[in-house]
Amino acid sequence: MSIHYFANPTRFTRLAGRVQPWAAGLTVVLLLIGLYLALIEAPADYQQGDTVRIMFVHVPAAWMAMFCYSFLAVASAIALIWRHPLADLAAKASAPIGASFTFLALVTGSIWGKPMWGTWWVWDARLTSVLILFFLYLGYMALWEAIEDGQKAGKAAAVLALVGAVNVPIIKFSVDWWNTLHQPASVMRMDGPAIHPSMLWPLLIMALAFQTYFVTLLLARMRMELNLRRIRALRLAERTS
Amino acid sequence: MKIFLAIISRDMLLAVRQGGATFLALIFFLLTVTLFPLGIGPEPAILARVAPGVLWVAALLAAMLSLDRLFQADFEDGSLEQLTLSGLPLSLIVLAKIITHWLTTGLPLLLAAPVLAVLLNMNDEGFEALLLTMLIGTPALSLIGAIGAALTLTVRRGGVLLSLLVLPLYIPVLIFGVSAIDAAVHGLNAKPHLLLLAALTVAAIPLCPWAAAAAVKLSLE
Amino acid sequence: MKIFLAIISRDMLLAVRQGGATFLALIFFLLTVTLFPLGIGPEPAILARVAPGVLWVAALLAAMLSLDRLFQADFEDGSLEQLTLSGLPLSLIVLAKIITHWLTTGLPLLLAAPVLAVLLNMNDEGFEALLLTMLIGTPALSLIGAIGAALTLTVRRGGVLLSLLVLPLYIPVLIFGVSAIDAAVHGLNAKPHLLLLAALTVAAIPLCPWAAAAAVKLSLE
Amino acid sequence: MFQGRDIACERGERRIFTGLNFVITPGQALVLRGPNGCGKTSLLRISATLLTAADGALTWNGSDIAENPEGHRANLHYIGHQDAVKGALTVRENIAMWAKIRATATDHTEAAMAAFDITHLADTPAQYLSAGQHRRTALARLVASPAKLWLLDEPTVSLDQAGTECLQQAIATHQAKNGMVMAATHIELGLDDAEILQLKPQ
Amino acid sequence: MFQGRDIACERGERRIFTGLNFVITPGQALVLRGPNGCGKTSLLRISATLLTAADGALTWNGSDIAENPEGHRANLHYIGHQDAVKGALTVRENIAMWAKIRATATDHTEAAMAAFDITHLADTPAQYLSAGQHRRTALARLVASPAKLWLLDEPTVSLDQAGTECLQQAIATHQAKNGMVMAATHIELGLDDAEILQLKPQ
Ligand code: HEM
Ligand SMILES: Nc1ncnc2c1ncn2[C@@H]1O[C@H](COP(=O)(O)OP(=O)(O)OP(=O)(O)O)[C@@H](O)[C@H]1O
Ligand SMILES: Nc1ncnc2c1ncn2[C@@H]1O[C@H](COP(=O)(O)OP(=O)(O)OP(=O)(O)O)[C@@H](O)[C@H]1O
Ligand SMILES: [Mg+2]
Ligand SMILES: [Mg+2]
Repeated sequence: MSIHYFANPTRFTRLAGRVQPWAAGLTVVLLLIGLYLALIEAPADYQQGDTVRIMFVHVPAAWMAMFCYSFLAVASAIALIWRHPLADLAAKASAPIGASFTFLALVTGSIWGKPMWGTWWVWDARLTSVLILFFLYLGYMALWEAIEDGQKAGKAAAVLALVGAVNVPIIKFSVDWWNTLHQPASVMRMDGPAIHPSMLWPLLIMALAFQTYFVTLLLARMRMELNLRRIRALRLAERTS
Repeated sequence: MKIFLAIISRDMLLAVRQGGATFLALIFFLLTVTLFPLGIGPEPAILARVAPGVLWVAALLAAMLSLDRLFQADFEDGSLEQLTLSGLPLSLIVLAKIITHWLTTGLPLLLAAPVLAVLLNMNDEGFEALLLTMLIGTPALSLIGAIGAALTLTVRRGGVLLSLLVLPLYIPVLIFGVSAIDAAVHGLNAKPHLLLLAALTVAAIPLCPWAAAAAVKLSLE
Repeated sequence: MKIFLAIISRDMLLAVRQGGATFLALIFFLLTVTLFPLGIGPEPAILARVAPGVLWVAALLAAMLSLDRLFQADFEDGSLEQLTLSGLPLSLIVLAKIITHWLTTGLPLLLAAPVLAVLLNMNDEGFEALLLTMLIGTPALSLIGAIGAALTLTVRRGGVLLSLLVLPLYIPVLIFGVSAIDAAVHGLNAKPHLLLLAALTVAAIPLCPWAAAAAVKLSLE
Repeated sequence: MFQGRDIACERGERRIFTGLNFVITPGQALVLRGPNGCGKTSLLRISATLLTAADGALTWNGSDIAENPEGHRANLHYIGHQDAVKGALTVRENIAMWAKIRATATDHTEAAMAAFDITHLADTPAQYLSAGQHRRTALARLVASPAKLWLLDEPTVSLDQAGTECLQQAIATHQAKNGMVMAATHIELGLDDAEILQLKPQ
Repeated sequence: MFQGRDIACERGERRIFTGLNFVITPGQALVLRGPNGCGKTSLLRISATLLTAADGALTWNGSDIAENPEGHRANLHYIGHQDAVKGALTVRENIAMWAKIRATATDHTEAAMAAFDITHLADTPAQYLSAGQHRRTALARLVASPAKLWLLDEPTVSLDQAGTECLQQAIATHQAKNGMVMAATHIELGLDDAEILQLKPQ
């Protein structure tokens, strides 16, 4: 393994080591505030009652599901074009996190769906496209697993991630393109949010908490992966000497 | 017997190592079932109506697609002839491979089927019947499929030929499986259908490994 | 250009020699569609209702199953590296192979679809739309599939992984294809859906060979 | 004693050879030689019961092997053109796996790796091996589980000088323990007092 | 003139060799030697642009081949461990097909079969060939369409004496026409005045 490969990552490890505790702390604080506001402060909905509180987990999780895939695609592009080794690492590390958020969005959505729509699941465009997003994550991770050579696997997975990125806009706009059961966007839309501030604030704080949680996990996974690679390189060097 | 178990444990190890085959056959099953609502449309009544058929067809296809794993890789890299030379009768070697195939495809399908049944809006009466038919029927899929897999060994990329040979043989399994579930869903007695299905599987246990072994022998010549 | 045509004619020759691949992809399509009336039951109204979906899903699966023919055999016997060394840019070599794949799978499916539509009781308004969507959509299946086939080259028995990678990418084709036919069947305007489908195919023509070539290059390293 | 009488071989409806006789006594090696396509591989596969002879009989200590092919198979090792090495498994796992399938009483895997000088590769997945390392892994099977008869089809392919010497050493040890060897080759194997069977193209 | 300067090779995150230099002038042959796993195959694949060197540059008559890899590829023949011979096609079809894909002006297929003495097998489907016949079919590609640089990875594997002589003859003719050869081998190839590049395991 060449020298420049480690020069950068070493600096990264140091930096990440410093950022990580802050991100972790921030996550805890934001989560505490967010949960307090969401579960206790925020009013119950006049239609939905207390089930509306699922929203404070469901919506940020759904946002993160899409955000993580975008992050994954951008990191893959950087890895493929500029061959930046950290981008490769970041892409690999973000996939399982994104998959978990997607799973969370699916599960909370289903739990919400049972009282709201009367079934756990409907095959409407948004729900289906999120399910497909989940499969894309799985495919991406499976490809990493299936190819033994780390560098090759990284490039192959990056190609897949870029091709799969077409799905993200489909999810985002599916509610507008097909008439579905699912709610259209009321927060992230062009002409400003259309939701009462008493619900908006906890929602935004929860979203921020999920975001910092993502950063914490990402840094941890990247450092772990770097260490694994170092150990492997050492072992290889040992074996050949 | 020691050799028999050694072959099974080897195949399981390879299945786990080579990209988590277990996990992936399952994924194909999930994906195919997901395609149908996309194609047919989301109406719950229609979905519930076609659910048993869709589930069984998808299971059939998933089992069939993973058939090429059964012998092909071992054939191409010379492992199959080495296995033949292990001293165990060839039909037992084949049986060991069929068992691994069921463990890595039939069993996961069986476990995933209830979840998909919920997604397709199948009613609760059908559940038990679905599980039972899968439990009885999927071993037959592995057994019958082995014959096709062995016959198409020397055909390069025999995948499609394989399906041509195997799918017609799978049809009885499909028919009994679906009719048992349909009967249960409509509150009728599913037992006669289940018995027929069981008869099929029991008949396949001695016959299929023997026929597949003959085909494997041929392909090594 | 001469080399490009030489590669296409070589692949066609091989396709014809190796157990009539053309014929067999078709057979898989026919068999899968036939399984449905068996699984769902014979009621004409329900069959007609699900016909477009079943046809497209079966086409998707048939195309996907024949994807492993695209590069795998050539990869394993060293022909793929020899092709790379022909002096033609790799993305053009890949394009040549994609064209052969379409000629041996997409085209036969297109020709068989109307017959199956009759069997499934589809009404006459849907026919033209069915043919059009197949004509526009099947090339996209070959193009997108090539990426998956190239990515799974080094993965032994990557068949199921291939489907996990490719099926999610096929879903837009499925959705636009079915909605165009559904629109036509119900006397609505199918044109917007057809245009979306065409846009998809057109976008895939430059992008997919390029991505697939990158993946092939990787697997040869 | 392994003996072939009047063996004839037919492939693709064409006679490759007829009336072939050979005897291998314990401790002896028989080297098959002849130009490309004369039937060396075919004869080895017939001896391994992987191919059926068109005519003639094979006997093991006087009894026809057709009567108990499984017993005969358990007595032999066949190393063909294909290595039967799994890329997903490490070198050690590959060798140990075959030893287990041959139901060996004691596990000679480590000795086998030492014999072919691949101990340093023990934990490398086989897909990363060079051609010669791959071949050595296949050959290590010979040592990992004992068998009375070794059938070797061009065993030195891809081996370097050191690798060839490892093989010679393994064969010598095998012969010293009264083992039998039948090997097809185009280049000198360097076996002491091996008998040579020259196959002629028909 | 084909030249490599300071070539380094990395496989599976491990350095195989570094700082390797070689020059092949028209009419010259370079033979790569070294123990199993020292990187002969890797060097040949780098020379064919099938593998990317971790460091260093390859030049063809002074210009970097990275600038025009397609042009370089059209200039060379690579014969690897795999034969790239299709079982479903006959020997003649196999050879002619590759000549066509190499866009050769005149078709030398018959001459190629004669050069490797497989004319009598011309109409045999390749799946029925013995190991040596298969290899000859692969090697016939060298003659069927001309290329300035031949990259040969253990070309004599499975060949009998006569087959090896055919290959030697073909190489001699190629060199006489100012062709260049780079060959990896474990056994003596018997080339006149070939230079030897000894690779050392790291
Ligand atoms: C498994 C089922 C579900 C999935 C996969 C899902 C998916 C999503 C996604 C991806 C978003 C982000 C939309 C965007 O930012 O444009 C979202 C937002 C949202 N979902 Fe769901 N959802 C599901 C079920 C439900 C249910 C049952 C409800 C309640 C009736 C619901 C209510 C909402 C609301 C209110 C938003 C916020 C929309 C906004 O303000 O932007 N979801 N969901
Ligand atoms: N795909 C790969 N990934 C990782 N490492 C590899 C790969 N292929 C080969 N190697 C390693 O690279 C080294 C050089 O391999 P190479 O095939 O070039 O050797 P070679 O000189 O041709 O040996 P042989 O004489 O055995 O053919 C070997 O140690 C091998 O283990
Ligand atoms: N599967 C097959 N079907 C029909 N004919 C075959 C088959 N395999 C080999 N042959 C033919 O049988 C003859 C003997 O083949 P065999 O492989 O035994 O030769 P060999 O002595 O091992 O040659 P080599 O030195 O080239 O390996 C050859 O002429 C070959 O063409
Ligand atoms: Mg031979
Ligand atoms: Mg080599």
